[in-house]
Amino acid sequence: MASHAIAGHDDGHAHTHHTTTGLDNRKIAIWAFIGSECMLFASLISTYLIYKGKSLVGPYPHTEYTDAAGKVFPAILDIPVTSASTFVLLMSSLAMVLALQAVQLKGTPLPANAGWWTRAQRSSQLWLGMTALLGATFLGFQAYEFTAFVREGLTIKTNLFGSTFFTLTGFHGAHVTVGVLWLMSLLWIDRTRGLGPKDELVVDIAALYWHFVDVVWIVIFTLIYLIQ
Amino acid sequence: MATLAAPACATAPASTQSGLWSWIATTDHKRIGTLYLWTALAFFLIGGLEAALIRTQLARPNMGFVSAETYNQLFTMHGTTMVFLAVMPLSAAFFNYLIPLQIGARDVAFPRLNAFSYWVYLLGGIFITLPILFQVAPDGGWFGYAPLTTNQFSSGPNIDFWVIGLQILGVSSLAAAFNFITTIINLRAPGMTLMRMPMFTWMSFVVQFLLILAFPPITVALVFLLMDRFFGTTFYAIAQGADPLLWQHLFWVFGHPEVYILILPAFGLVSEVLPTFSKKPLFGYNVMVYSGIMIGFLGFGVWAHHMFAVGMGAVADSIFSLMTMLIAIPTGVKIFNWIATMWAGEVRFTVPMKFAIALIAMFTIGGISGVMHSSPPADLQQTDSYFVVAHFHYVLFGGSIMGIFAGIYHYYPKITGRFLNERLGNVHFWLNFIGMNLTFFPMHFSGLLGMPRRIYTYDAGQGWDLFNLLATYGTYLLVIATAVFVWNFVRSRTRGAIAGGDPWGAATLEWSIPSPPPEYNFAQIPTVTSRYPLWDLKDPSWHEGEDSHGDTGTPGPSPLREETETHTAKALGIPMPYPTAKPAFAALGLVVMFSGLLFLRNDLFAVAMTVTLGGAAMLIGGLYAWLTSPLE
Amino acid sequence: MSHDAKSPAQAHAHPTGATYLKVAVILTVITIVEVWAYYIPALVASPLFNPSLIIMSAAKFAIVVLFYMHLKYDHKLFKALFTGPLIIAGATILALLFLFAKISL
Amino acid sequence: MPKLSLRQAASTALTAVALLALSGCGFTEYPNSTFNHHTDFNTAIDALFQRLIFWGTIVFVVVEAGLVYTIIKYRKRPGGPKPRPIHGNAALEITWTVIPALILVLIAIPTVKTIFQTQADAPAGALKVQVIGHQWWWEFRYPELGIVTANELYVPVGRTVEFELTTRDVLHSFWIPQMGGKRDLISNKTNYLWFTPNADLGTSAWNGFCTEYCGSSHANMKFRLYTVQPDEFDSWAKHQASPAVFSTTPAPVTTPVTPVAQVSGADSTAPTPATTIGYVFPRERLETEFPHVIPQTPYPTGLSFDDALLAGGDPARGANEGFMLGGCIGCHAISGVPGAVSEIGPNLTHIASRHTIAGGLFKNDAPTLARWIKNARHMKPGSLMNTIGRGEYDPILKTTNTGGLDDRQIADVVAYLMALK
Ligand code: HEA
Ligand code: HEA
Ligand code: HEC
Ligand code: CUA
Ligand SMILES: [Cu+2]
Repeated sequence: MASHAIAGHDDGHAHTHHTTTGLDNRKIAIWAFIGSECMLFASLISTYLIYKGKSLVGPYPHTEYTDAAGKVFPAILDIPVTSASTFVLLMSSLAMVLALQAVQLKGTPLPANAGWWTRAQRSSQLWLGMTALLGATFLGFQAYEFTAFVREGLTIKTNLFGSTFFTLTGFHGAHVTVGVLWLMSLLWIDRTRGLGPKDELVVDIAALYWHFVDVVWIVIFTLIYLIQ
Repeated sequence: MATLAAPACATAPASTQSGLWSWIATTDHKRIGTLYLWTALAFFLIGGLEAALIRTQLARPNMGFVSAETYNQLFTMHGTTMVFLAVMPLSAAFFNYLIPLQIGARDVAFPRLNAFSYWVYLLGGIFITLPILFQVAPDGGWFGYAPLTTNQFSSGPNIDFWVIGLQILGVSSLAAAFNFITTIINLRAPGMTLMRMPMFTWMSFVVQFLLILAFPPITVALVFLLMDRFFGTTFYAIAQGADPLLWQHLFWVFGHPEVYILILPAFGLVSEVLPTFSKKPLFGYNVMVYSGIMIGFLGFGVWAHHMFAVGMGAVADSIFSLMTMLIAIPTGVKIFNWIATMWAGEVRFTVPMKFAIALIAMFTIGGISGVMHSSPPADLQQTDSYFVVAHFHYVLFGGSIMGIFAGIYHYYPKITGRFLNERLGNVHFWLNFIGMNLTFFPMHFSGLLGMPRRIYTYDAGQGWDLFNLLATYGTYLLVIATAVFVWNFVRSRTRGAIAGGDPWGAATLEWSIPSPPPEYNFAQIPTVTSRYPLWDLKDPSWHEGEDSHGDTGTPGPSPLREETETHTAKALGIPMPYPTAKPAFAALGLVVMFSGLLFLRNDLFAVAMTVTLGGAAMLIGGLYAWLTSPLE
Repeated sequence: MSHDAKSPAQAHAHPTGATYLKVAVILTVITIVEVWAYYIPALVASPLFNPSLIIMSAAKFAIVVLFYMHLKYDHKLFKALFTGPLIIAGATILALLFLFAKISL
Repeated sequence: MPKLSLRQAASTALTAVALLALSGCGFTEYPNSTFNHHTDFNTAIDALFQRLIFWGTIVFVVVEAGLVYTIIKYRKRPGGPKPRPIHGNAALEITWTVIPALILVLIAIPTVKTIFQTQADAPAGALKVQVIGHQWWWEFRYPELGIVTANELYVPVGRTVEFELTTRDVLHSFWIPQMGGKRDLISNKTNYLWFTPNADLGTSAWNGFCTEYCGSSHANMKFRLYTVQPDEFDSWAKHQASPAVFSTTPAPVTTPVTPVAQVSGADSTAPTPATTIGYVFPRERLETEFPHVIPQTPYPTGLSFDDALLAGGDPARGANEGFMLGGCIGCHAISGVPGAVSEIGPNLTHIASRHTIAGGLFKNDAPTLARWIKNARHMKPGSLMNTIGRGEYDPILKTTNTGGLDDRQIADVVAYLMALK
């Protein structure tokens, strides 16, 4: 039942009714939603940057900090780990776009001499699963990062950096989490009933969301991690 | 409320559904619009009652009518209620009711999301309003400046209700905005090009974009405050080096666009009323559209004019000052175009028309004082004084409320099938008009004569006594005026004169169908060939001798047909969305989820978790059930 | 714009899997350059470090949006729905950074 | 619609007339008017504001007159002409875009000029005053003169005074309407504001207000400004900078309260208190010429004090016993009294030379002080000074005070405070 609805008869008259632009309601709504999210992340990122360098006590992101008791806190950001997780998220976007393509291509006959790559491109389950997996990996990295920071003495209460950092990346992580759950439910539908070209839109919308979450990370990675 | 379901129009057949449950489960944009209207009017009365108490306390120097603490709760809740629970939802009532009708659609794009928006609004509104009965209402002012609103300085639950309540209300506004953007882009009838849309729909369209862009910053600001209050983060913690201006900027990045969210729907409504009662098309339609867009766009670049006293520096002050002044230009164009609409027309002084004319007259006063604020050195004498209070009540009451009343008198016949009583309407109008000027005009003086705002008491002999007394008398007139209106509004439901489909001789699609409209709106989706389809239909020669500007369509018979009969959707074979209470259930879940936080104040961690997770489960369950069941 | 009966998917040729792969390679390369630059103290000290990092990240942003989100190929309505808010969001960030003296005119 | 036009004509006339009247208006009737200019700052602002009013009035008259004319001329009449379906007129629309734009240019140019003029650095030689906001009172310090006082400011006419504004807690805003615009006090930030009272300004008293909402007693966070002649200022400053005037030989110790002896002469290193009293704004002049600066707040009901005790208050006992027992020393500084250095509450060194207390909420006299000390929170909503009277109900802690001072002890403390000239 779930699959039936999500894939076809969601809110919105698109499938049964004529629309002015010929576009689906849901796709318009998701783009408007993404526009709104731009402002959400703009506010969060601005806050981080505004408070950058204003923390009274450490740990600090890029520099060492020695507290009153002489305890030394190294610069806290772990660029190698985050670079890896950034790469993982980028690749998940590739997987996502291939998943969409796979759904679109379903049903078109495979050329007889199709190689493994051509075949692989037809497997929506492979790519949906891959995207979700990469997303989950990213979350794993984040969980590791957060716990490491807490261990090193940075919590959300410690200083302005801690509050802004955890909130900004936490908001992003929450978006990724929603995305992973969304992808998993698509995967489930695909496995139970199969997604085909008629479901293109449903996958497209999830994909738009997923890519947006990815581009936000692109910005965060540069502004928060790399720029000092 | 259930009586509302029974149509008052003698010509309309009995509605297919009635009873309380049918309202809870409704997905019909018209019924949701009606719910918004009633609820928002109720909140308007509450906000007005708070204002009346405020004014009573200020009637004379050193009054002891209410305590300082109560007073502070009163003005905070008055501002919050009027802005978030009265004027915005009153506008939303019209978005809901009118937009689909004006663009020739059967419903909004996402009917159930629409119901969800309403229920979140209602429950969020109750959540934020109830505490005043227990003297624990929010008391940080409607813009809740940090650090006053942090735990350190407001350790009671008062501000908790405010932070959580606004967060909840934001969800409602955002969900509705996505819905209407999609609706307007995508559900227009054939031939209803963007530049043929009625001006109300256009202004609403602009407002939806303001909503989706202005609410995220306040959401973020509130999340920070919420986390500071409940989880010990440091966003506004002074001891940790926080900068209180962060809150102010984030708030006003929202707050200024918000004031245009409050005014543009009213502008749209009077742009419907004025042409109708002048028997003339709207003057300069295109320019009216562009100026609306300009106002919305510029509105994002002026926020810091609320902060001229914080010491931003001369450069920033200058930039924001100039940007603010710019807004006067597109707004002025609107004012002049409205006057030009009536020029050479046939002006009929019906009640809605009077309110519309009053908007022009009164908003201009507020706009001019706005321009006086926009000059920072002058504003240093005005800010946080009663001069500002005068400014914003002239734009809000003289603008938004006048426009909304114009809309209510204009559309009541469409909504109920009956007219509001004209005599009572006139009494309401004149008391309202005189009352508002008596209330708010003296505030210009008390402000310039040095009276700060948000003071619960003042000494005699400061030169303010007379102005305060006048303002209080004015408020009592407004109370009477409002009571007359309420009486009229309730009474006319059953006793008003019967109105036909097009009682005013208006030009747009919503008037081409019966009043009240049948559940399916249009038996046949109309085809539109001009901006004034109904005038084309009724008097094809109406635009003879016109100049070349207007989109009055292609010559030849109008394809539009007036619908005079009401059927059931079933009889016509029109699929309608199933009624469902799932959105209401999900909305309840959302509110329960957020309220869980309240228990953290008393360190009831387990209770908080239980309530929050319970609410989240309701929300997710409701959403899941709703998304997985077919719409129609 | 109204009554564009064709569905966007059919209206425009979609890129193929190969394009997507190419895009991924470009994204990876830019990321590697970014991280590499981070570890060269001379570069970090240079006044061009921040601008170039921002440009690189903007490039990645644009590539993902145009190709993976198909904005390049899709209905122009979506472009408007995305770029409008993006411009306002970007301008807001800049204005805030200016107001908090993080950047100057 | 003749009614409407009448109303509007009336309000037009009202604006013009009233504004004119107010701007030149009497001092006593509108003692906080922003239209007067007694400083360079206010003169600059007012010039700008007059221009705004001028253009505002013109726009107002044009719009309202046009509106009224239109609705009267084109009201529906039997046999009237058929409305003409005019859709717009480019030339007209451009006109009413351009004209407002031009008006705005005429406003914008002086605006920007005035912004830069009023926000420039203060001229050299300005008198520096630190303004420190507290929930709900004002601390004023003259760092160059070594003065710390509260709620009442003295500045000499003809000399620029530069305020350095900070806050100890939430945001406040500093405003003396007759002197010029306001400036906020922002946590973790220092703001500046300066103006020069006109040299020909007589010795006068002005009201000041907190204009940023700051909690329960925001309305009660007022202050006074006295613009005085330079010699008066010097006299005042010299006296204020000296330690407390009150000096007794240590009173015979009647109660075994330990820190008693420290109050006065006991500490030989303490600077000698001034013997002559410096200039203070004469109370009689306030009453006759500046009644608006005299607080009128009535005593709250339910707070009683046996005023007869006040006559018998013993200042020495108040200093040695009451001030210690009451815990006053924990919050209040009195220069010259060792240990009394806390900055939580207002500095009381010369409390008796002030005309008001508690953020300008009350007159400073013995009956008021007595009640204040007995139950400040009853006198002033939310006050951060705790309830001291024994058996008094503390409205914030919601408990009855079992310790503290009885009325007689309070009378002693009051006598002491009244001696701190
Ligand atoms: C409906 C809501 C609404 C609207 C439409 C406006 C419109 C405007 N507002 Fe107002 N404003 C508020 C609601 C609104 N405001 C509120 C609620 C506050 C206070 C919040 C708080 O502190 O609690 C506030 C506060 C406020 C301030 C901050 C004051 C302070 O706290 O110090 C400023 C400063 O610039 C300002 C300016 C303006 C301007 C320039 C306009 C312009 O858009 C007005 C433009 C219109 C006209 C000018 C009239 C028509 C034009 C002509 C006829 C053309 C010719 C005119 C000229 C050449 C002048 N407003
Ligand atoms: C749309 C917004 C809106 C509207 C319509 C109003 C309407 C009114 N407002 Fe205000 N107001 C604000 C928005 C609004 N306000 C805001 C944002 C603030 C700032 C808050 C802050 O500082 O934080 C403010 C602040 C504010 C103050 C300043 C308080 C202070 O600074 O200390 C005052 C003082 O007079 C005031 C008065 C009034 C009055 C008399 C009305 C009247 O017009 C009200 C008229 C309505 C009625 C009179 C209804 C009466 C009905 C009844 C009493 C019930 C009758 C019952 C039945 C018939 C069943 N408002
Ligand atoms: C907990 C701290 C505290 C204690 C203890 C305390 N005070 Fe205060 N006092 C304050 C504060 C804070 C104010 C300012 C209150 C306001 O104006 O809102 C104040 C104000 C005053 C004032 C008014 C001063 C002015 O210029 O406005 C007087 C007089 C005063 N206190 C006397 C006393 C005496 C006498 C005692 C002891 C018997 C005492 N205080 C104990 C904190 C304290
Ligand atoms: Cu301090 Cu208001
Ligand atoms: Cu504004």
